[in-house]
Amino acid sequence: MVRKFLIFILIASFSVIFINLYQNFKGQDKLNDLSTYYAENEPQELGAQNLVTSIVVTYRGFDTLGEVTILFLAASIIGFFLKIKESDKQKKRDLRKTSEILETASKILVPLIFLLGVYVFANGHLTPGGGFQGGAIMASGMVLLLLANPEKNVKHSLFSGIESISGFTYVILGLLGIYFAYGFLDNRVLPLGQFGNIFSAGLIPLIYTFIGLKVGSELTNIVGNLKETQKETE
Amino acid sequence: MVAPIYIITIPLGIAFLIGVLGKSNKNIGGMFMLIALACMSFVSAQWFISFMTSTQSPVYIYTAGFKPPFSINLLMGLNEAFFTLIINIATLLGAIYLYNNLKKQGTNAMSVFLGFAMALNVMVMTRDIFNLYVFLEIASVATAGLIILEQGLKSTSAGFKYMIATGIISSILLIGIIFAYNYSGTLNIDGLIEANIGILKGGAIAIFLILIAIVLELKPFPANGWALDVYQGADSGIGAMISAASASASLYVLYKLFAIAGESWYPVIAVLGIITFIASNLFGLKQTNSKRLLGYSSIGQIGLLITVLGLSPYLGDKFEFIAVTLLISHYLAKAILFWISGIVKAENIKNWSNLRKKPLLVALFGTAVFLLLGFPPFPSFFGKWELVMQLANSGQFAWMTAILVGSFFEGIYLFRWFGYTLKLDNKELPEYKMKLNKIIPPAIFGVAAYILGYYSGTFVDAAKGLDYIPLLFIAFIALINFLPAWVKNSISLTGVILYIAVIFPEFDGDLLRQIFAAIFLGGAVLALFAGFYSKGKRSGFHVVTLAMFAGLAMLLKADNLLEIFYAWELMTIGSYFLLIRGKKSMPHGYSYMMFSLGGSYALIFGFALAFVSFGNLDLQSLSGITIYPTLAYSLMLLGFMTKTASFGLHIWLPGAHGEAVVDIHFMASAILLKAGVFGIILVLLGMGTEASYAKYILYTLGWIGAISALIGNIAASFQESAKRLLAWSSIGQLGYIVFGLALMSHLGWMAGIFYTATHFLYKGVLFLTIGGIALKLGTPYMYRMGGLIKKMPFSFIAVLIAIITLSGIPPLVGFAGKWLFYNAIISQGLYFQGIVVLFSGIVAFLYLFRLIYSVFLGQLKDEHRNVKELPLCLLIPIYILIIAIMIISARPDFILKPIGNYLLAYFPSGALNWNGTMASTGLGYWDGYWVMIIVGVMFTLLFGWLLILNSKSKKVKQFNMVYAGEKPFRPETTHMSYNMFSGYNKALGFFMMPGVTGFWNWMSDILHDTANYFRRIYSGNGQSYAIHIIAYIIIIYLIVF
Amino acid sequence: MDNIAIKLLFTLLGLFIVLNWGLIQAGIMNKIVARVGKRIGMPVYQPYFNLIKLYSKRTSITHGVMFYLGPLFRLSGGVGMFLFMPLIFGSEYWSNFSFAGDVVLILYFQFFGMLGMALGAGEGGHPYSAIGVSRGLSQWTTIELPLTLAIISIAIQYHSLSFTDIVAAQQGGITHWTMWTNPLATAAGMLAFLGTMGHSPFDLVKAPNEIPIGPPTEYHSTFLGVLRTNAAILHVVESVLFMNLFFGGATSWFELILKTFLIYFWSVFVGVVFPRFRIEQSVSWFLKVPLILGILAIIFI
Amino acid sequence: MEYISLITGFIMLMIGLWGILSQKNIIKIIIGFTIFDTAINIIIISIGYISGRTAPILDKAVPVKDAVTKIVDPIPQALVLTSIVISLGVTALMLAYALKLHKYKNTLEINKFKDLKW
Amino acid sequence: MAIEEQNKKNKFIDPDLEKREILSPDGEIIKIDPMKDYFCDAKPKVHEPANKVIEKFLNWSRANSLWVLAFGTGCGSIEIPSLMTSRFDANRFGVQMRPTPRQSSVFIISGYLAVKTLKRVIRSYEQMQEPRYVVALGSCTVNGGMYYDSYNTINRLDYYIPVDVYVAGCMPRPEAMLAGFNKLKERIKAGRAEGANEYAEKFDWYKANQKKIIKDWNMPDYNW
Repeated sequence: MVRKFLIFILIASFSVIFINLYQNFKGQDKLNDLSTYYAENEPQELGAQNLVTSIVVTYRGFDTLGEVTILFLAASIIGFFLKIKESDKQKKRDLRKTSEILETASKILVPLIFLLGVYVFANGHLTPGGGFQGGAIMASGMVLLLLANPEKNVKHSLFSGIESISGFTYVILGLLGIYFAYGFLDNRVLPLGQFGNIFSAGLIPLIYTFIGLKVGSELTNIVGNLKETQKETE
Repeated sequence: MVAPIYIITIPLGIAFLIGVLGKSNKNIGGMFMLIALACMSFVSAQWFISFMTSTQSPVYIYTAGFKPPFSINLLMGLNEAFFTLIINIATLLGAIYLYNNLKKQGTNAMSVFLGFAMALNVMVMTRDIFNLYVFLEIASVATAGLIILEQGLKSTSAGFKYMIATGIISSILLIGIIFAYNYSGTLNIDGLIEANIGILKGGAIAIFLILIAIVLELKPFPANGWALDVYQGADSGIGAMISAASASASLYVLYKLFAIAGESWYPVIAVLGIITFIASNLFGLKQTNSKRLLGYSSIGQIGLLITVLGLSPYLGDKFEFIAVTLLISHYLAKAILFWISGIVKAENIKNWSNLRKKPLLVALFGTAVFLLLGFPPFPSFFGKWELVMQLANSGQFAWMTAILVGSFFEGIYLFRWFGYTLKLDNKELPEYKMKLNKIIPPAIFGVAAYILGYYSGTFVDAAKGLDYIPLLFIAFIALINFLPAWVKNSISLTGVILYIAVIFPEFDGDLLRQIFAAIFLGGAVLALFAGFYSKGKRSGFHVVTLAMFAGLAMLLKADNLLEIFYAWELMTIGSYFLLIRGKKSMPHGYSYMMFSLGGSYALIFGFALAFVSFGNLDLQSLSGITIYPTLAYSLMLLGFMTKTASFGLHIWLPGAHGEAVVDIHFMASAILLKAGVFGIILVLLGMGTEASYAKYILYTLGWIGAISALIGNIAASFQESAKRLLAWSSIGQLGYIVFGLALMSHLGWMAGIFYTATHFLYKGVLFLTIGGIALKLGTPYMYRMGGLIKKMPFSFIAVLIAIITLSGIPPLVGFAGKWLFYNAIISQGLYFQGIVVLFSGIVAFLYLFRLIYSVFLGQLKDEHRNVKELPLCLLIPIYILIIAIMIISARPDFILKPIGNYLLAYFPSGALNWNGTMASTGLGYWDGYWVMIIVGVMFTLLFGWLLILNSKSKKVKQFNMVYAGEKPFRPETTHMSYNMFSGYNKALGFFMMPGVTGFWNWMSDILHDTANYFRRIYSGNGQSYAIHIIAYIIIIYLIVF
Repeated sequence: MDNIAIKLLFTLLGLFIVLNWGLIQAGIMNKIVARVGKRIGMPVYQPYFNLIKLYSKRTSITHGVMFYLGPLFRLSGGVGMFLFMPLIFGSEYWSNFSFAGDVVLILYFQFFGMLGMALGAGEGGHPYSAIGVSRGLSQWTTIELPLTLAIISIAIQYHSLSFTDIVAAQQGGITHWTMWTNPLATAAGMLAFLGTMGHSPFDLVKAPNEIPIGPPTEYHSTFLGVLRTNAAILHVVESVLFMNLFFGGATSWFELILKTFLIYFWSVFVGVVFPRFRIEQSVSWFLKVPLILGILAIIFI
Repeated sequence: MEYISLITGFIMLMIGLWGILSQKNIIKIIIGFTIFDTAINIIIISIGYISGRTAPILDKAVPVKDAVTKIVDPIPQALVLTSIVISLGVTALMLAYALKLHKYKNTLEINKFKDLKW
Repeated sequence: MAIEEQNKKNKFIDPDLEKREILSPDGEIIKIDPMKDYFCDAKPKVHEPANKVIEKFLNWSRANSLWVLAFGTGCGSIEIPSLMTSRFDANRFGVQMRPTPRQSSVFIISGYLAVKTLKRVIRSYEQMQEPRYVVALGSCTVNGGMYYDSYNTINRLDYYIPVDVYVAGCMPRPEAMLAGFNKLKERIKAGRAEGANEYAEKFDWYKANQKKIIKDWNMPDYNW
């Protein structure tokens, strides 16, 4: 109890920082110079309809590379961290039988979900969405599959392969920017195309596709690992 | 040149790519990983070299082809090149080291390792603050993954604590970043610097949050429990990476972000750093787990570096040099230590004696320890020196003190550890293998430490005059360590003699240095000659011996304070290794090192004050120190007195010397102690007598000398071990010398210097003979010896002459010293100290008689019936010294006259007058030549008479003596030696109460208890660590704002 | 060279006188002690008998070289002290070889004989010898202390360490003696003298019935004779040392004999009256009264 | 609007912190972390918000010419995406840790994992 | 084997005089034979008196300097201290007590002599330097006195060591002792007190006698 009280005091005094921050915070009424520049020049420079996407993939593409790396590292770490013996993998767990509704629904929904995922990352430069979101949607489809068929194992080698190849391609695409455009991760390797068109904004859709694949497979791998590790015997 | 962007893309691409390889092709994956890391190192190296050698200007890398602030840019300048280089080399070697572990976990782990390396590089190079956050997170996640490379409960719980801590820290950073963006409208670091948001309250808070987060990444005390657990729980290869690579990157990040923060943050950071430095080194004192101890040390060192960063305004243009040398030392040493700890696989530091099974590891360990503590010839030596000098220059004495105190704490546990490693029993410890991939990385770093040590010396002006030839020679001897002892001995002897031929002419006209050179280098020749007695390899002996003598020679050659300090520390290293070679000398070697370390910190403090007063480092700057002169001179004297083992600082000597074998004992006692005398002479010459403070210092010094003499001699009388007896006697003799010097008069100095020379002669004889006998008989205890006169007549004669000289009995030369003392004391008016000194001179008879009687006279023990005379290689040096004694005894004016003339330059009044061979002062007179003749003639005549009278004497055997009508039982029970001066002990035994030892033990206990009490905040609960972090932020916040 | 030869002759003559005076003095002292005990006591010439007897013993044994040389060292110590000691003030021939050194030389030359004796006794292999030596040395360290203080006090007083100067400064009547001009130093010195003579209460070194006469336990026949010869010389020379330091020296043989007799008598007198100290008692005692007197002597000079 | 969301963010942050610091169960601590991260995301978003404006997508609703006056700051939105992904990765890793820790000691009490201390 | 052991059992064994082996610091085994290694192994020699005139002078001094070994062997030793008191004052005859046989010339056997004491007496006597004299007190030393049939005392001292003067009585008074000393002085001056030489001449005879009565002869034959 004393401990909790002390923690309470601690957090209360921590709020002093936030109170100070809040008091000194003023909402913006116009865009700052940086975002103004993006708002004004992005359509000509990059040609992506979604400003956020253009920032994410190109202007701050290096961050995104980092993001991807983080997910990749997390997946890799979980991969070897939760690795279990092959013999354990084949073991059956004593699980409740999946409900029929779920089984049936998954058969219908999973393709749709995949389609949605593809749509989301393919249209990342036009509409809200992008590789991460799309990838997550696809991974959720996989989760649904796993829920419906809990006995099945994720095929890690397949997903790792997809993940690796997409990651590698992403880096290669980035490097292309050095040689064929103005810098690492520059999307203007390909022609910018028609603003608002699906094949526009240079490399962005391509990059987002690979990111989507990569994120989807990574998340699937993670979920699969988390699931399988339950089988591990002491 | 390869563009810097490839430092990032190559590892990233390969990290992604090797995922494809899957489980089957682990070796290929490993190759790819190593190639990637090698490429990264190559790229950084090429940039670094081009920055160093040409006027290459920094290169910006613009991602996406836009200029900042619109896109993220990276910078490759000299700093970045340096940091990425050290990070990449560390990760490359770390990967080699961890190769098997990584392979076991598959390509995934290799990808993580590459990601880790890449993230650190970006952290260094990026100029975008949000990008920094992202890659910091990558580094954290990768670290969290690497921690569990060796899976187990410990590593997993440590990793989880790490994740909690870094989770909170990075969130704080993110809040800071986003508010910084809010106020500045940019995420570019250069933009932020320009925006100067610190003037706004909110902006200041944002900066605070950013900085505190980076500081927290650097594990400040007390919010660093998680880091310690990580160091302890993770594989030591990972520990090396975190300590060497991550810390370097984080430090650079802090340095980079400092520009945003502005000057007002310097003191805050410095305070945080120094608290960490002192506290974690203090807490390390009670630690017994090796990896956790390394963790404490790592954190402490990083604390020091943070302090240096915070103190950069005071360091001027030396800042970079200091920071780089200290960083590189920490980097090399910690990597080596962690790597070694992974090889030896001993959790408890007491089990590290296992290291001795592989001498290379011991050498590396020693290198790392001395590297960490700033001993020459390593870069940290120059770094610490410049740090102290610059701080003193800016008047920051409190900072100086704090840094030195923290370093001292570090020395305490490192040397304890090192002592355990060198001395504890290792028979029952498990065998282990030294795999090639595990030994190459630390070996490379070990070599690098020496090379960089030389290299960093070239950046220091004062170190330009350093003579590296002896060091090269030592390195050569180290390389041929595998040869038998006599070969190395011959080579070393040749080397020393050649060096004498080179160096001796340099001292032409400087009698003082000539005398000391004769003692140091002549002693070296004799000691090495005596070394021929030893059989086998004597691994490492010649290296450390020569290091000590090189230090001594450099001490004489030194032209400025830095060179003195360099030589002093070099000698300390050598002598430490020599002293710790004895059988049971672990605690003594340890306390020797502690006093030496404390002493050298006192010295450097004093030197700094001298430097500040004078503005340069010449030897002249020792005279007329104007800033805290009393303190400066006292500290310098204190520092030098740790070597002369004066009262209060003497407790290391009896044990250390008592355990040393014959030639080491000779070197340590007869030669090494004189280095302290030389130092005191230098200081006193500088101080002079005029200044008002000089009187008090000299008065105190005089009493210290007198009490040392008394305590040393009385204690010597109560020793049972012959070697300890001689050791205490050395304390007493050095007490005379110190007292003589403290008189600060012509006669006093003559006595002091004369004593220095003669002490070398007669003590040399005693150490070599008694040491040789103790070695031969296998025991130093006098009550186990006895009756050896019949077996070792030559040794007996040598010892007899030596003790007659030592006790100052005419006609031998020891009397000259006593006579000078009388005259000096009376003419100088220091009666009471003088009386104490003279009294102790008389007390010397007690132990001298005991020595010669118990060893040579009395009853011969059964087991020594077949003992032979000492080997020639000992007898020849002994008799060389004896001949020297006899020559000086016959014509003391040969040596006294030049000393007197030399000292006239310093003490023009009150000289000793010479009339032929007759010396006279205002008080008395003495003619050593005539005394010798008179006594000699008389003795011969009486001897003849006695021969005539006693011609009929019948020689009898051992037990043919009066024994109250009985026969003696056995030699053991008939030899009266144990507790010989029991009556004296009853009367004056209270002098032997271990008061000084008790005082130091008390100090040490207090220190350790404090450490033990406060380190309990590291409760092991990850949540508590989170609370520490939050509380830390709040407290710093409340203090700053 | 002629000078040296004459000096040598005078020195030998002096040695002869001193030896005889030492023997006779010992006899007289024995007589006095006996009379104190209401005995008739040994004849005055008994020391001569003893000496002749010892030299005329038919056998002797030796334990080794150092045992053999021990008495020689001892005698050299005594004779050496005699040689470096000026006997008669103002006489060049009776000042022996005192040009070679001053008070300090004498002070340290005392140890020459002691050390040799101790070593010889040590080689005898008898534990009692070693015990005796250890006692003797222990006691000697503290005896030296007040003596040193007294000498330093005198040296400060007369600004000299030379005997000639010290004695010269005391000439001109009894009031010029150090005894009157520096009574504290004299007191300290004379207390130390008790110890140097080795009479009771400071005779535990030779404690005859406990450790059969201590260091010389194994010495006999000629060896003991040499030691006795030395004792005779040494007692006189020690008395002369104190006479020169504190009691104005001597200008004639008569004065020397009178003064040395009185000085020696002081130790015998104390010895007859007081019982024996244990060694730690005597060590402590010397570090109390005489030491304090010595310190006062330096402070109040 | 941005003030409200900012305050909400701060309060959520405090709640998350409470969860991290006071809950003994590791899963609850991880939940605390997710709340904590979400709170930060809210804060980031509210920083970039400009009242009365719309999302930075230059479709028909926001013509390119009027973009400057019609859209909110896109940068925080881009940042928040990164931040979300990072916290996702971290959370996944933490969960994996929790699983492993549970395996070792069959408990999720954080104060049971005190093997390393002092 | 059994016989040997039996013999060993019956024989008195002095462990200090047994042969033994000792390990030296070098690891070498050293054989020690205490009798040989610790003690001399030479018979005493006869020392002829010097030239008559000189010997007369020397004897005169010897007679006047009688140093007595203070070794109380029997009940008579209680008389010796009173000898030195002011009433009797043996000092005036040049008689002094010495604590060590090395320096003494007169050995007073003060009364009955147990066999055990005899061993010590022989040792001490042999350690005295020549010329040496023996004064035997009381009837016990003459013929055993009241202990003539004791199992453990000797009857006649001069079977074992040469005696110069017997002082009869049981016990003799100090006056008698003084008379004995004067008698001894006369003998010495007359050059008749050559007990040491007599002992050397008839050494074998003395030794045989000694060994006869001392059953546990656990000491060297010659004690110098």
